[in-house]
Amino acid sequence: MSESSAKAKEEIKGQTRGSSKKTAPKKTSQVSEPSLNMDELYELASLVDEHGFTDFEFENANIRVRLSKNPAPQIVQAVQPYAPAPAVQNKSEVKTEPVSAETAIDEDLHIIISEIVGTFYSASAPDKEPYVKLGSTVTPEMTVCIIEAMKLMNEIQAEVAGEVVKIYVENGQPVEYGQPLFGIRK
Amino acid sequence: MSESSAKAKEEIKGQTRGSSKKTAPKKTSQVSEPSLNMDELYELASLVDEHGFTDFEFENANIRVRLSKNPAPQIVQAVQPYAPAPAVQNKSEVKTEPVSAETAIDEDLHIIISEIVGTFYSASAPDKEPYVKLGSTVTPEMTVCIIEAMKLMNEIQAEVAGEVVKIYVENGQPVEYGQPLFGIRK
Amino acid sequence: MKKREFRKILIANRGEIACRIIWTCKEMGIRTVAVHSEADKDALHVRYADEAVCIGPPPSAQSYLNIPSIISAAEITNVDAIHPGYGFLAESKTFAKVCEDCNIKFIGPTPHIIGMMGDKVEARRTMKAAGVPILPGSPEPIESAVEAIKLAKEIGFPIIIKAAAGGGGRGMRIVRKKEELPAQLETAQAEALAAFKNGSVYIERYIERPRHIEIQILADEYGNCIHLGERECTIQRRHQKLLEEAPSPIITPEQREQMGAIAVKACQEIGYSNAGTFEFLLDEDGSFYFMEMNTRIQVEHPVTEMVTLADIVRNQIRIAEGEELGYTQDDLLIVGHSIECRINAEDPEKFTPSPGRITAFNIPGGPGVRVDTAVYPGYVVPPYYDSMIAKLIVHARTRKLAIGRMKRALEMMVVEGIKTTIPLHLKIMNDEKFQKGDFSTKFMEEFLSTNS
Amino acid sequence: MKKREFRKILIANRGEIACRIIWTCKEMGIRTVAVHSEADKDALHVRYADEAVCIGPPPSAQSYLNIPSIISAAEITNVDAIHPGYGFLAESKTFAKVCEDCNIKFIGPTPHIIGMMGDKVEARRTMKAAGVPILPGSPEPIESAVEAIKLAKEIGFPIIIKAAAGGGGRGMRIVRKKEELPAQLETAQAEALAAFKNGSVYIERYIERPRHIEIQILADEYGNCIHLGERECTIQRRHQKLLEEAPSPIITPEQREQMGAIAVKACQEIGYSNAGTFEFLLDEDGSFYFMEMNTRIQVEHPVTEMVTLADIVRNQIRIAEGEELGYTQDDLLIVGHSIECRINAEDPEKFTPSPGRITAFNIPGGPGVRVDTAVYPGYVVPPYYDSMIAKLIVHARTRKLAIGRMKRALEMMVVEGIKTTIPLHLKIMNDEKFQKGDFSTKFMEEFLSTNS
Repeated sequence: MSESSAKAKEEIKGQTRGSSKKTAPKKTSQVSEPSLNMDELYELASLVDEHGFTDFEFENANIRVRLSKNPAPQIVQAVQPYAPAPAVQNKSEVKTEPVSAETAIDEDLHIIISEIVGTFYSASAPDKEPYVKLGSTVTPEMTVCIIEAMKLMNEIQAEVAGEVVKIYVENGQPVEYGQPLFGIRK
Repeated sequence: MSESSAKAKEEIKGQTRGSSKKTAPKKTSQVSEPSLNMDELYELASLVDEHGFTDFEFENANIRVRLSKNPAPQIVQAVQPYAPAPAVQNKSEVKTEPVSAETAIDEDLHIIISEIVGTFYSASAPDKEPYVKLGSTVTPEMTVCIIEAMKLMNEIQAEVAGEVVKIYVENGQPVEYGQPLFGIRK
Repeated sequence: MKKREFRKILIANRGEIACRIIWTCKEMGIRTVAVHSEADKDALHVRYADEAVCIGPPPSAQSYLNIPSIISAAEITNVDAIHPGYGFLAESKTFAKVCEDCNIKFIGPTPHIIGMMGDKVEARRTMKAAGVPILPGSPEPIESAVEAIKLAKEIGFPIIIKAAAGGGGRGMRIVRKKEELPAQLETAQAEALAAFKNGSVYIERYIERPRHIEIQILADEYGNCIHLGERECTIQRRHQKLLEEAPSPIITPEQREQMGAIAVKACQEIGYSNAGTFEFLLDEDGSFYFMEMNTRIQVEHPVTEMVTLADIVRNQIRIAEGEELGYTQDDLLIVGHSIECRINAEDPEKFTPSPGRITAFNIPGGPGVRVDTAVYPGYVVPPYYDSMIAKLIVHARTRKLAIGRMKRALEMMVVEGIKTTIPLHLKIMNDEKFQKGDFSTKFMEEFLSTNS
Repeated sequence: MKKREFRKILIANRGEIACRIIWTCKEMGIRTVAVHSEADKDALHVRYADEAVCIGPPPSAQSYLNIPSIISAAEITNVDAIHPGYGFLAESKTFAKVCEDCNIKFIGPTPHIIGMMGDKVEARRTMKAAGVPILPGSPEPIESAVEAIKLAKEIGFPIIIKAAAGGGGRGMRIVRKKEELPAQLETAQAEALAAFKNGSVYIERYIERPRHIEIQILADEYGNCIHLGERECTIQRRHQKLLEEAPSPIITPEQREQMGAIAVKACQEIGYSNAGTFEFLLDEDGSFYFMEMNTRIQVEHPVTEMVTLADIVRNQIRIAEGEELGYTQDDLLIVGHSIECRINAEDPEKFTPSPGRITAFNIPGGPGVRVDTAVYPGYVVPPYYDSMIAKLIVHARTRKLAIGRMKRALEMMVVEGIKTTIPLHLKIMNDEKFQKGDFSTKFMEEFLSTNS
């Protein structure tokens, strides 16, 4: 699964989960007190949210309540509707930790991506030390890992010099085309 | 339903029919309770939501309530795609000059709408003078036109006093429910 | 060959059935007029029709049931005929009569027949005379408890009390013991009066585990009549159908032939013309009893269309134009199996209505899937009308394959912003008893108590 | 009964056919793996599949044609089989062989048969030996002009020069006069070399006004084989099919039986297993000649599914699992008439591609309408692949009703933001010659010169 769609799905899942949480508490009879209690506030919040309001204000002689919400990002909605829920839930097997775009940009890392679909190995053999670890210094020609595809062991070179500051994949993990493997600070 | 939300409903109904924009609800002084209870709030929220309003405000001496919703930016997009081009192009026969909403609001006209589906006649008989013309002064009981429905001639009264400043329909034209007939400046 | 040629038809309905009728009119080259309430100005039937007329405010009584408005709309748009769809004015004798008086062809049977079939007692009497088996019961409305007890003894308990003018399960009472009868009779009469402004009730034998089987017929003005096989409508909740199938998993070709022949003969005897449906209760021993006749198109007509390839709306229009049916019973071919799920804007567990804005809407496609709907992304389901927002229909070679296909289609169907009965239908598709075809009208009751 | 049971299938394709395969897998309870290029990360097949693997950058050569990537994706997701769809690697002998070597079941015939049918000269020779009528022509590739002229005299002018490795109309030359032959032969050889890296050409009789008729077959591993009738694929532009029908408006039951029996016999002789299609040229006198065999599912398979209720993809999977076909020729029932329009993202007059964002997309529903598509509102049609964005398929009792239904469906289909061929199809549906069924492969040429 590609990184951006994985992220979009994460977001959606988060949203879905978030909104389903709000189970409506029992109805309280009347606001007789000069202030709202927490139950009422819960109820108020879920009420306003259920109906998709983005703003709510209430005030009387004693109190004033205001609820507001940033509009949900429409882009995600526009794209997501067509992802059938079951499919989304089932997708997990080829999942990898998606690299955070901000991290990549903020730290100005060089990302080594996989140009091959296959299985990632951090060392040349199970009983050997990994080619690189966090903090390792690499040169462009240095092998950083192996990706096995169609029974062939492909040695992957760093192609830049720098320090390994991120390892996005684990030994033995399947990787797809374009998937980030390492973050190198030049 | 308590009196305050009943009032709210009145206001909403008035808004729908008048098709004028958010006229500020008149302040009522007969609200017995200094606050809304949750039942009323439920009712209020679903009421406002059901009617597709994006803004609701209510206040009196004791309380003030405001509900608002960001109008979904895709309304036009989401609604328009499904109007198939051919159908739209063919539609013309029952069409009338739509009343411009701005005009109605700007000039604060009273709009006489058709409560009946039928055929509009401006006079009692083909060889008679029209009941009213532009510039005519009307009283509430005055007949302004006839709408024929199912072979019955229904005389339509002005229901307000004022000057006829707009005539939206032509003699012999079919009219539908809610269609503007006259604009009266009170 | 036609007595009349329809150039333009007004559809006195809304929602999916209004769209359904417009689709067929388009295919036949007939222009269409939509009528709509103020709440439906953005509705799809309004957009697909060639012309549209607003006929009143949101409440049905002032719009879709407003006969003067609808007739006026028909007159100002100069239509040749009115198709009433189902519900609203589809079985209004008055409306059919007004159409007749105004020289607009009502696409349905004569007002006389609508009236006759609308009165349960009269329908029962007529059908009995036409040789249709009916449940042992009262031939006339029951007035007194004494009369009821005497009759109940003849029929044998349990019995059911029904409103003569009723439908949809309102005003029905099951009585298992003699002692309960007087009180139940009184309640039923009061309910009937409140619901239908007619307190007449009748009683008949109550079948404990019946199936609801209906026969679709097509009859023209010349006495030609064929049946299109049966529909299985047993899966109901509170007398509301949830899903339907064609053919029934338990009806044999012999039973189909027998039930069909009885329905056809009855149509010919009463001089019926239009599409129509005979609803039967099927007992566990295979005997069946007439319940009622629907003199209109039905919600579940697509399952019959799928397995027979007939276009029932087209046939209604052709028949109303005075064309001959053109098919004989030998032309009927039932191929494969079809299931329809009614997708309602309801909480799938509590069945509370869920109107509101649909934020995302995706219709499944691919082999053997049909969707009849008037909904689109951004559409607001109004709170004024029926909660059904779509019908999901599948067709496959066998019932087993059809169930698999329906599951796939339900999983692919996306409706966001409101709650729908999609999850409920998925559960039903996965239910073992449903899969075996082993169920009665009690299915949903038992299913819901097991699954909640 | 099965030799192998597929728990999980990788679909080595994109677009509507990838979705189509996923739908059937869902119905069969088989898990799916989508592969996709970077350009397709938001594609519908990626979302509907249970798992998805990115296999390369946008260009097909580096993604959908990238055998190592696809095989690796199959290995890391641990699938049992690969469905190749149509196009891309569907008729790659190499790919089928690699799958075999990797112990992944390729859903299609053996590499040997794919190779045999992929070489036009060899296919022709094989089919001739199996008793299939072929056009009079050269049995072997033609090398010299002298040889060509000698053969052309035997066959009789006009003749056509074709690339042995060709397809899709590239490398074809019609020659009407002896004098033109040497120059045309040279051009054809050069074109063939450029297009297919293989300069071999052969010649055969050229039919002036042929129809393109194909027979769909299903064959299992045990020699059981049936045909599912024919498809009419005559409406083409530059050898690209625009719309297809089943059945053909001019094929008689006897012709169907004859062509079907020949195809079935040939399949059995060569030991074919999978779905497959025999393409024939039908001459005006009723004689027909083998053109080529497609050893895969075809774009136009839905019209056959509509009239036979067979699920061809399901049958491909069952056959690949080593199941017996389970049908005999007597089970075949052809009901009604079906038409498919290919909706392409193209200018409907100039046929220039029109990729881009789809701002509005509405799929028609209702009776007898099927849509196979991978497009949704907001989807961006990438410029890298085939321009087909949807297949609109209708089914009705008769060809005339099917044409009416297709018109209605085309009018209801809304695609905004890009140009499509919907207006072109509407014009074709309204064309008198098309409506009469009176056309040859020259139809579009004549139609476009009349209508522009």
